[in-house]
Amino acid sequence: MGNTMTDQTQATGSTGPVPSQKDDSSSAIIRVESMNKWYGDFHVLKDLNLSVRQGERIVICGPSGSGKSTFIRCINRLEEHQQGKIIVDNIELTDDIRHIDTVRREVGMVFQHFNLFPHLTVLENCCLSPIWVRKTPRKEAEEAAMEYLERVKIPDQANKFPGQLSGGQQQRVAIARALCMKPKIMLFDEPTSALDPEMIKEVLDVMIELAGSGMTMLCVTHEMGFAKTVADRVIFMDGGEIVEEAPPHEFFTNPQEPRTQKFLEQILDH
Amino acid sequence: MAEPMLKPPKVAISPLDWMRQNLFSSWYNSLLTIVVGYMVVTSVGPLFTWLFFEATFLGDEPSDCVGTGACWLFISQRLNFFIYGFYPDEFQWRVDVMFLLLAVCFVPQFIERFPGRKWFGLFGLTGLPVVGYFLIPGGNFGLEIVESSKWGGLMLTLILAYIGIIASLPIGILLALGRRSEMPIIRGICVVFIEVWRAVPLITVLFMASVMLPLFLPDGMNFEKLMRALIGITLWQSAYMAEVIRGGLQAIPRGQYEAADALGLGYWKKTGLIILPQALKMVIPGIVNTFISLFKDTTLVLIIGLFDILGTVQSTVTDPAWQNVAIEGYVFVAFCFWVFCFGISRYSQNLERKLDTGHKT
Amino acid sequence: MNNTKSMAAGAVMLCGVLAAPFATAATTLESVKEKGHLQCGVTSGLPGFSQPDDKGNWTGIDVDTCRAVAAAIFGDAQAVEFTPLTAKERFTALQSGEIDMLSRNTTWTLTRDASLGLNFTGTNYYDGQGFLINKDLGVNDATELDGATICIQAGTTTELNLSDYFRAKGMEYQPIVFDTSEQTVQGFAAGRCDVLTSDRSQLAALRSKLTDPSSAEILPNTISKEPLGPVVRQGDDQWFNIVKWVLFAQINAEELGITSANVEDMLKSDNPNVQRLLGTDGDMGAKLGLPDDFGHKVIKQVGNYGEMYDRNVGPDTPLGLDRGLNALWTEGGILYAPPLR
Amino acid sequence: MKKQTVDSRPAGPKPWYDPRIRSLFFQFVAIALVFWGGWTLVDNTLSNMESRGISTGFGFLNETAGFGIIMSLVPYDATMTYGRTFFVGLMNTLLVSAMGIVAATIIGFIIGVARLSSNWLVAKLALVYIEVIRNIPLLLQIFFWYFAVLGSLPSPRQSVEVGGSFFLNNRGLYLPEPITQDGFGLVWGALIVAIVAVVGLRTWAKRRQLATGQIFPTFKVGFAILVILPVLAYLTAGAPLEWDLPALKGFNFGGGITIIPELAALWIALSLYTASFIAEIVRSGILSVSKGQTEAAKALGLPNGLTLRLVVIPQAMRVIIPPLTSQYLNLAKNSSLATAIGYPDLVAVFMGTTLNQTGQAVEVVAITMAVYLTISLTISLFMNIYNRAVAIKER
Repeated sequence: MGNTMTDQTQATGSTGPVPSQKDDSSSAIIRVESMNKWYGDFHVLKDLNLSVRQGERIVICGPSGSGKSTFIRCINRLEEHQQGKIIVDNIELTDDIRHIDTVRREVGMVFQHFNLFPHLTVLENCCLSPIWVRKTPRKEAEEAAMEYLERVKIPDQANKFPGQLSGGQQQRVAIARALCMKPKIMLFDEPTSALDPEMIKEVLDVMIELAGSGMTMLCVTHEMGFAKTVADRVIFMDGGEIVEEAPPHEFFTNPQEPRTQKFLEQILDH
Repeated sequence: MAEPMLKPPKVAISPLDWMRQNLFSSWYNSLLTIVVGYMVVTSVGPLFTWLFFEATFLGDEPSDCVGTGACWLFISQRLNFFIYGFYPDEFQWRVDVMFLLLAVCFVPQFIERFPGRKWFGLFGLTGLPVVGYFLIPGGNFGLEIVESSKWGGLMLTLILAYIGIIASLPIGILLALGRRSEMPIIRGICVVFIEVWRAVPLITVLFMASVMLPLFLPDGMNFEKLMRALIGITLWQSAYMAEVIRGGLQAIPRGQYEAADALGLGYWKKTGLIILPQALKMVIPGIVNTFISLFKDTTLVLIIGLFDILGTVQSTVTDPAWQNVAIEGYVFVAFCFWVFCFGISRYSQNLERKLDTGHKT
Repeated sequence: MNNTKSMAAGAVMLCGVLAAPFATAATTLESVKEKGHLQCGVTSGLPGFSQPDDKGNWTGIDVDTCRAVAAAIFGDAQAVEFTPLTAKERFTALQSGEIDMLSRNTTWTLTRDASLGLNFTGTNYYDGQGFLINKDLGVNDATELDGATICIQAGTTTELNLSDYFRAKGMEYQPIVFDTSEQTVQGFAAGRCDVLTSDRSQLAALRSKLTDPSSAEILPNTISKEPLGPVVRQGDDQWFNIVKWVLFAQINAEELGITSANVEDMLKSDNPNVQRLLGTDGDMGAKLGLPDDFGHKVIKQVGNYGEMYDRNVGPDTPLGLDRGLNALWTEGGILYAPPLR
Repeated sequence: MKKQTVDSRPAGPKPWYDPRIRSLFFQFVAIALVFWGGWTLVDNTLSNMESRGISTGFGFLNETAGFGIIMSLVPYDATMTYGRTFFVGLMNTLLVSAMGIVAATIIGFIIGVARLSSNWLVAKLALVYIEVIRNIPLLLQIFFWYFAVLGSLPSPRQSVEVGGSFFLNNRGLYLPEPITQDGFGLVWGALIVAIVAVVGLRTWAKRRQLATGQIFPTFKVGFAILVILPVLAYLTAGAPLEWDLPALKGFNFGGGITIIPELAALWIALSLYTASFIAEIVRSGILSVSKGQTEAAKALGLPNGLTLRLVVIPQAMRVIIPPLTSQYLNLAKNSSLATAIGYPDLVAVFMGTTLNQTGQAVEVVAITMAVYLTISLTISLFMNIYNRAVAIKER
């Protein structure tokens, strides 16, 4: 109920459009300004502000239920926010379908449960979007896809079906699939948490390699080692708020907030 | 999956042990076995005697039926009528061709390792109706026209069920998508459509289609009787089809929708490339089951005066030339339906089992 | 996000099924000519009236009535397609325009004429309702039928007559109502009922379907008047006239002694009545919207009323029905056709 | 709601790119199309009916019907109206549906359980039953039970007779009809008292079990009360019940209760056919309760009977109810096949004879369809209520 109510107030009370091309901080590829989101009456994201520069690598962590996944999913509009602004690559995410389509083309996403399409082969999974969304010729798309598959080190599995691969392999395919759209930004939603320990490394290797190539990355993960090696910034979220935001060495060695300290104790202790 | 290195030891079970375990495990089981066994023996014996041992299989005339058993002559003498209805003898090859093509398309589906059986099936769903459209009624390519009023028997039964399923599939898909739409009015329209058709008996639908449809349509617009029955059957069936497909749509995990969204696929591409292929594959058993029930329900067209296989038999069992052949006629029709339905249902059960395991790995 | 499009498209398709382009209304004659054949509603199987053989060729007096109309319009008695109808379906089928005329041993009554939007064009068989009874019961008269179980066919005047008759006589009965005459016979043969009631002509036909026809007999009582005839929709007088006068032409032909055998010779007849009927004189056909020689075509291909009768239900057929009421008025019957002039 | 509307929310796009507005637009189009389609149909129908001179309206329901109906649960004769024939047909449809649902449920549960029997012969026989019956068209089975079985029954004069009060012949099954005399009210009263007593007993027994742990044989005692009290009342009132025995009068039997062959054939065919589906539903429902549940119950020391009653059946019922509902709906709809063998149900009487005598197809068919829609919705409603009750108990 609450949701529809807000939708309505929003639709009717909508005032002046925000110019999408106005860029006072043009270096920021993602800008989130006082963004709020509710599930019904439940306030999941509280007044978030974040600015990500081109090529920046950000790791988001926090206890479960802190809203980090929801936050990252707002950035390509898998979830709708109700207040504030999200501007991705100079395009504001509004109800405008064209904007959403454009943003999704520029933003790749990797899910916790891979979400590969089980009825398509690995190669078909990778080519699907380039062919149907980017309108790339099939042959070109396949060649590009093979390149990315090589980059994630599974070119030999191209003609298998996702069900025939191990979890780690599947996740690498998912990364390749996202890369095939040549996105400017990659979102990772706990990419390793559904994997067996021995498979986590192969996925992280790929992600580290990707980070080295200068890709803008937003990564929700509990892999603190990864955060330490790769991240430019670590963001700690709790209760729908950004509690702390710091470069990794500062974050791990000298956390400011008590909540962060407690979290780090729990996660690093065992 | 690796083969187990050692086969488990075979435990030899003597028939006596088997009986002790499965028939006489306790006193009431023993009693049950004896009572039920007695009933089976006393009823199966006479049944088989009537069906086979004392039945008449050979001969040309009613008077050749002399035994106390069934008179299968009646069936063999009228077989042509039961299969083709009034379809003229000289053109029956056309129907035979269709029967053959049907078998070519669908028999491989039962054989696991048949090469390219998917394509045969696909042709059966798309190309075959087109071939049939030209072949059965004629009128093109120098084929003589055979009016639909002359179609009948098994052939008509198959046509009704087959066209009914194929035509209801796309409508059912649209209705199912509509029922899962986020737009309340469109969802409402689809729900009402589906629920109304599902609530109404097929007889009333057929009756409406057969005699009232022209009343609803503008002057001058009319279809022949068979076509009208098909329209009625299709609309009725599409409501059931929609519910089957909706089940498949609901079974697709949310992640699939999200992944497609994240790749920037629009609604139609998402639906057409990702969701439907998976959903439809999942509901093939369900579709096959609706086919079976539609196949059985086509017998109802006899009530509106079409001669399906039951209709042809029903209209000849009163033939005074043959003495009391009603039971033979019914047994024959029952056998025809049983063979079809049982075979197909076995196929769908197989498929269900296979899809089941496919999901777990 | 553009799933909106999809749904709308779906809705459009569904509606498209319901509302398609429309043709304009035409007179029945025009639409029949355009189709190239006459669509005629008949019973799904009643020997002598309309019955298909196992090749789908229809025969019977009702069938011939349709063929005569087709012969009049097209000059071809074969230009007819038959729609087998149950008693329940017949009026709706005619009202809805599925068939052009109904020739299905249908009784002419006031209600049907007045409130169904239909017109009876005449009588091609004068009948009356009777009873078929198993000989074993030893009943000789309908008044002995108190408490009997009676098989009837659904949606017929028979159902109403039966109720009237038993009420008038203060007797009770139990009606078993079947959809088709075949099922009615099957029910009677299986012993479900003591009596089968229907029009007397049908009783003869139905009795011939019994395994042992001699086990049943028709009671002498006739409890109703059943003028059976072709029916057309109201509101198209031209069509009404055509169907009406084709039958009259056949009756007149019998009266004038014109048969399918001698019709070519009769063309040379000096009798003005014969000349008008066969179209050698006058423009009787044109007045109806038919070719002037329509009478000639009808008699040539279908025959006069007497031939039609003898061929289908007459004494030499399995039905073996005498002309009785259906004889010409000149021969003691009540068949009396208005003059063609 | 704690949202302020003053700040900068996502900006509104151009209307045709806003999915909400798009959705509204398409919904509007859809509803317009439906109305247009519906209106075209109605318009066509009305103008067609007018141009063909077909009378319209529901006035015909008050006209005299003038035909007989063999079986009626409400008083009916030929002098009554068409509206009455509707009611007669409706009652007959409801009767055969209700009888069918009861019988199909009982047979279906028995066969479904038999299918899982440890007795090989019984399990296989149940399997054969299911596979044969459900793969043969219902209409054919109705024909079989009617024409084929009817033909082998004796005529009224050679009836099969049991004790001079039960007769079976090709006109039906004749049973004695109980006729209550003065004073039978006492028996009814006793029955009500007994029911109240049993309910009270059950509550008491449950409370006692909760308090002391003792289990009272509620079922046996309750059953005894239900039988003994009314019988005592019956005897004290001086046996105020007489039986109207059927007897051969003229052609047929008169008196008593008659089950006509049409009803019997339809009932048998519907029950057996639907039962084969219900059996499969019951079987898969029972199998759906995981083995772990049974093992857990056994590990807790519950005997077989209690395991079944307290653990397996409650869980299986949740799986069974939804498909069972749709089988009930199918049965109700399939009862319309009555028209093929002359059982006077709604379709046969109202959409058959009445439609034919009045010629008002549109009205009659509309009423008939509305009735089936109502029946369907009602059955779904009750089953949903039951389903919810079962589901809540589980949580």
